[in-house]
Amino acid sequence: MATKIFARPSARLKAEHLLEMFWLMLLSRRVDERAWALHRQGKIAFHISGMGHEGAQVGAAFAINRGVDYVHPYYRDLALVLALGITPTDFMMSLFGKKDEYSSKARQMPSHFGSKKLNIVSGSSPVATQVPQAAGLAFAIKYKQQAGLVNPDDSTQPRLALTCLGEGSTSQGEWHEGMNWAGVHQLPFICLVENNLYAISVPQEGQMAVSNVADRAAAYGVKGIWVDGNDVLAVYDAVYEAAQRAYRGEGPTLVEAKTYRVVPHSSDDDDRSYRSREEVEEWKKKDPILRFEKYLMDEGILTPERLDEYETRARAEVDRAQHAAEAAPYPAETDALDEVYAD
Amino acid sequence: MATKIFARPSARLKAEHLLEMFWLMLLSRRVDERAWALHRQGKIAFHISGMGHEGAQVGAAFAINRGVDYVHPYYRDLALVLALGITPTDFMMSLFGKKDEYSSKARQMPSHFGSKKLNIVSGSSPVATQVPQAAGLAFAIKYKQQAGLVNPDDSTQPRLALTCLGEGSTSQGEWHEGMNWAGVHQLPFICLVENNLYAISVPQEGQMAVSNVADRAAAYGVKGIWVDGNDVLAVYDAVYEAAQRAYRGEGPTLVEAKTYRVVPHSSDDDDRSYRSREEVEEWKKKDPILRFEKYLMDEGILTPERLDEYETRARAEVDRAQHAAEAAPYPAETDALDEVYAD
Amino acid sequence: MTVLTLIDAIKQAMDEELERDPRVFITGEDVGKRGGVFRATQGLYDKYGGTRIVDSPLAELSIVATGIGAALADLRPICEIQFADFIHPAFNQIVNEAAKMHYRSGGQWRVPLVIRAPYGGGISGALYHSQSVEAFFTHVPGLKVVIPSTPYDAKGLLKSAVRDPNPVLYFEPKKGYRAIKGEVPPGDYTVPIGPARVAREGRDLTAFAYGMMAHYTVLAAEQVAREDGLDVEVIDLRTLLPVDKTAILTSVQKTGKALIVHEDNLTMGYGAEVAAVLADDGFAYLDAPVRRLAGPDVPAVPFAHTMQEFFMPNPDKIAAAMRDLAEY
Amino acid sequence: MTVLTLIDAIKQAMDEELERDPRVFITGEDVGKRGGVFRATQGLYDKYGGTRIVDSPLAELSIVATGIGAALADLRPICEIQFADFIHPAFNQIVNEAAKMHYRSGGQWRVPLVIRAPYGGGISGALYHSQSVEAFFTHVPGLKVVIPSTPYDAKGLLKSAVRDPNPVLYFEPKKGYRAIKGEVPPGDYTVPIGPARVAREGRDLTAFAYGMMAHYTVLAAEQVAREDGLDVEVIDLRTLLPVDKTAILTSVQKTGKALIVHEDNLTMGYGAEVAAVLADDGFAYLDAPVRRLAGPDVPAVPFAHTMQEFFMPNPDKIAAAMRDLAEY
Ligand SMILES: Cc1ncc(C[n+]2csc(CCOP(=O)(O)OP(=O)(O)O)c2C)c(N)n1
Ligand SMILES: Cc1ncc(C[n+]2csc(CCOP(=O)(O)OP(=O)(O)O)c2C)c(N)n1
Ligand SMILES: [Mg+2]
Ligand SMILES: [Mg+2]
Repeated sequence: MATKIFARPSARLKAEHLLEMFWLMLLSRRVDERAWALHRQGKIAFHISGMGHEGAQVGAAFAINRGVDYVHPYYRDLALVLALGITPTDFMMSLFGKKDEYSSKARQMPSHFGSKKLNIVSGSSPVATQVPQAAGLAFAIKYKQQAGLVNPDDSTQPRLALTCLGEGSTSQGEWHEGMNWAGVHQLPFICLVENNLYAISVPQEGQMAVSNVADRAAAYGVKGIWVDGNDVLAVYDAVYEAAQRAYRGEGPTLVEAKTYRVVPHSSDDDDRSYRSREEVEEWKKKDPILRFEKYLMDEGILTPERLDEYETRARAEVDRAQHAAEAAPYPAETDALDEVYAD
Repeated sequence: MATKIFARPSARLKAEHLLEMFWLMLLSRRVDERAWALHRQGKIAFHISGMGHEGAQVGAAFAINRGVDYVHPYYRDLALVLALGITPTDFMMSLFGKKDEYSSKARQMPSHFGSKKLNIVSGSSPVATQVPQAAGLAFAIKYKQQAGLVNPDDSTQPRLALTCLGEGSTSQGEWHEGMNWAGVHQLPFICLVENNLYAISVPQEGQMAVSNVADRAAAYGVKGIWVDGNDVLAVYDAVYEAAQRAYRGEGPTLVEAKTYRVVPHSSDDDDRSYRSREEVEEWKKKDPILRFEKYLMDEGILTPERLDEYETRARAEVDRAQHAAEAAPYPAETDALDEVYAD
Repeated sequence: MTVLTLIDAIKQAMDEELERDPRVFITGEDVGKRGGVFRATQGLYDKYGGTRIVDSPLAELSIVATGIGAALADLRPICEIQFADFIHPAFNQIVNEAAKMHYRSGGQWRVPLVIRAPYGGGISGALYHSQSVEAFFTHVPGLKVVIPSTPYDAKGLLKSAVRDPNPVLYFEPKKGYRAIKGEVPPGDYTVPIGPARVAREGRDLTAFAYGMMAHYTVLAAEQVAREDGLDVEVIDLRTLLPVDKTAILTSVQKTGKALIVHEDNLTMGYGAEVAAVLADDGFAYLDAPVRRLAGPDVPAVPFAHTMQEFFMPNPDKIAAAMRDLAEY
Repeated sequence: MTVLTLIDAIKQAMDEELERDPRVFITGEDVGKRGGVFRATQGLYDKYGGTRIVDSPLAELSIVATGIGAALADLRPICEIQFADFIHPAFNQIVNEAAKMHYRSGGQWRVPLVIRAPYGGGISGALYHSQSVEAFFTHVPGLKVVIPSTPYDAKGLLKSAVRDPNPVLYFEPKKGYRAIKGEVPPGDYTVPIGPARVAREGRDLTAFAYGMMAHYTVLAAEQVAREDGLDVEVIDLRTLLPVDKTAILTSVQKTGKALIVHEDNLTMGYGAEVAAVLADDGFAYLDAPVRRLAGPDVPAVPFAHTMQEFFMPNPDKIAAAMRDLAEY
């Protein structure tokens, strides 16, 4: 039931887009590495990483109408949100828990992304809760079109809702109900499952008795597809097709991007008790950034000089972001009392 | 992925078993009709009916080790529990809410079946909650076998857990999580979905974007099968196969029995707003009792005389049950305070 | 003014809000052609069509969650939970999600969501069609919890709820759906969420209640006025969260005695908070113990009429508690 | 006697119960090879194997529900919820199912189930890794709710919970996991579920607390004894449901003043029930308002350390509240 796609929308991407995608993957990686370093230095309390997932995330981001379509991401989506317009400084502010932090005014742990301006819905920690909410966002899109409140072709308006989660989180009833709602109403909805084979320590077999999460889509009348999540262009292709289906009113898609988390679950985790070093090293060889780099080099799109330039720029941006965040003030104690209710 | 079965274990059923099955279906129908009558007479507050489902239920009951295997039924399972050993008097006591009522001491509404003695787990009203609990019962069976606490071949012990629910209730996250647990652990578990096309007023299309609930089983690594639920022997066959798989340790099965509720959802419902009289009349022609009756007559197993005898006996049993229940005392007011905690 | 039942006032509020604002829609189980199992949405499907009156799958968490999503997208969902007893599967979405979204996003996102649910006992609904669930949600900052006891308030509060930028739980005393009648002006008016209502002025003691129990408490107050010459002030709390401390304290400052009535079970029921407010800020006003008359601490209302009777407070039991407290 | 941390006492209790009764098993997320995210089950997988230490799918309602099923089948499941903040998806199974099963079956079926969950703030866990959730469940007859504050009690109460024929929620103050140490006898003993513990005797006022706040309250009591000569009685409630009314009333009969401390937010927190008990049955003993020191009414503990600090009660704040009340 899950199918691989063979048409390649990404063949139409211009060199500048490919380079921008590469840049964002690289930038995300460097921001992420810095966060781990800051944690080791005892400067921050917590980091949860997107390392290894950058290809899946940037591929998906570029396939939708970035900053306009609704995105309801999860904690691992650093590269995704950077691709949507969150800045390294934004992220660093959340690592340090500084006043006026962009997502939550430093109320949430880092990596609980959210920006009204960019139509990124604020996430929580309980996994999978975003899925039925995203179905609701997609329902609202369809509702507004049917009720004549928006023009279905107006691309300044959200025309789909994309939500992301890990394979383990599909065990939740929340996921079932969200997928089902999307299927019943054939909503403009994309569920991107970033399957990295583990939910903290529990391997995929402990979560489900099927090989592909994508195979679960059929149960909902949702189109299901799985792709190599370390191939940014394959993910782009799959999500692009899904987005076009959504825009055309043809219904929801589940895209499973098979990837790997090359680091522990979070800065609180130690993955040595539950997976071998060999396994991790094997997967590091499949790194989506290295792979894309090689592709772009082979195609003559990326040059060693430009790569150096990107690295220098990334380091500068990360430094600047860290310094800005470190210099920023903490929230006042009583800021805790604000915004309990909207008025 | 859902398959029809062609082997017919029921071909091996002896005439006496077939007659017992028929008798129980008929008895259930007569008890059920009396309940509707008592409601019309204003003698009872509520009735929820199993009419139309008798074939699916009795077929399933006879396919397992009745009174020994765990059964976690739902409110529509009157014929099922009668086949497991609940008596018409038991049921009448619950309609009238009398002291020492068998399932709950008159704390629950009628049709919230339960009997420790018969390994029928007490049910609640929130739908689908029984499914993950039944997975837990099945888990316990496997656990005890693995831990050497019971002998897997000991048929005086429960060797599977059967749970039932309507097609609409599969929309619940509870169902998803229960099915998933059964799949992950390949438990001795059977989920019987009594698909009567409606959840109160909402037709199947409003619950799911698939044609068969059985098609959803594949998402869990659970075997899925659908059968004509008005054909008692077809249901028997399907559940029998599922039970044998469970006993052999080969894992869980979802059996979808396609049937129809020929009466309103409950005594509080009026189904005229949401379905046509023609549709109901069409389905009444497919009545599982009429159909089985014809089969048994054609086979020479049932005779008109014996049918009369059954009818007479059913009427007598129902009368006796009603009178016993009417004559029984109500609970004391302060019985409400008992058994909040076990000790 | 027309005299309407509680449920008709609720329906009228929804009808007028649907008419007023195309962003308002209703979802829930059987709300469409069936018009809801209590008929609260009867006729609305015919009037507004399937786009706006949407039968949901049988799945409460997704009813609330898709409501949250739609609210985030600036629609105005009214989600019906068929019985309050079935709100539990949606607990995570209500408590962890709807209630915290505004705060957790630093004020960026808002959830203008209404969740309606019939609650309460006395209708032979037994353990799972009689529950009172308000206490759970009154512990959750970010939510508003509203319970009307008169048709006038029902309409006005529901309109306020629909227009509120926050998630509002609107619980309806189902025993009163047809039993409680009252005057309701046609057309638009609102009753603000927040302030309690003095349902009856009095000097001897204050009785706090809400929902069906507010109705009964007024009856009991009239009874003890007639029979015992007792002058009881009845405060219909109406909004349970935020807590109207001012109303609670003002009344007891006058009367010196407080009785709290709810059909929910006693321990950690809403009466606990009212009593705690009085035991602290109202301590100086009190000249008697703060009494709670509530359902017993058993899992829920039993089916058999004898036990149901035993469980439920009623005007006689309330009157007895009033007399008892007055004698202190 | 050995000195153990709170979490090691918890682990020891589980280890001994697994050893004692082959029906005891543990399930939850990452409880197996990983030994739990807080390491409460570390080593148990190696010792007892995958049949008895079972990694669950990432799905709390099914963790509890399969636990209920297994308990019905006479096993003794210990279900771990990774953080109390994630218990909400299981609310329906806990409140509608586990709590009501015995009652609804007229006493036929029982659910000997333990649900363990780390709770509470002060560990930079922010809105979703800091919640206190006990208040919700203390409103639910049929459940028992236990919160230890010392390693001795942690072990003894957990053993009682495993042997109890009812569903027991056992909440663990995670900030105290390694911070709280104390003597724990090796081998078998139990601490009964029900009675509160006098953690410190005193005459001037009574402070009620549980979990990490019981620990802090004792520290605060020692501080005001040293600095102000105030003699505070500290009651560690330990069992929140059933409510130990006797302990509450007995102490306040002696001291006349009550302060209740919890980190959960104020409104409808557990302190409300303690205050309500005192405002009624303890009214005659009170010579001052019943004070509650609690988290503010905001959705949960914020991340930034400034706001976290502001949210959490601590020994200084508790001492200040004690002084303030003593002066009344
Ligand atoms: C409801 C809930 N339960 C438990 C957790 C704790 N937790 C955080 S992430 C995680 C594993 C998630 O695995 P997966 O969905 O595969 O995503 P991944 O982290 O691998 O990307 C767990 C158990 C949580 N956040 N929410
Ligand atoms: C959680 C929950 N939500 C709502 C209800 C109210 N309700 C009772 S039965 C029912 C429909 C069930 O439909 P289905 O699962 O198809 O079973 P059927 O009654 O058709 O046999 C509903 C909505 C309930 N009992 N539990
Ligand atoms: Mg994963
Ligand atoms: Mg049905």
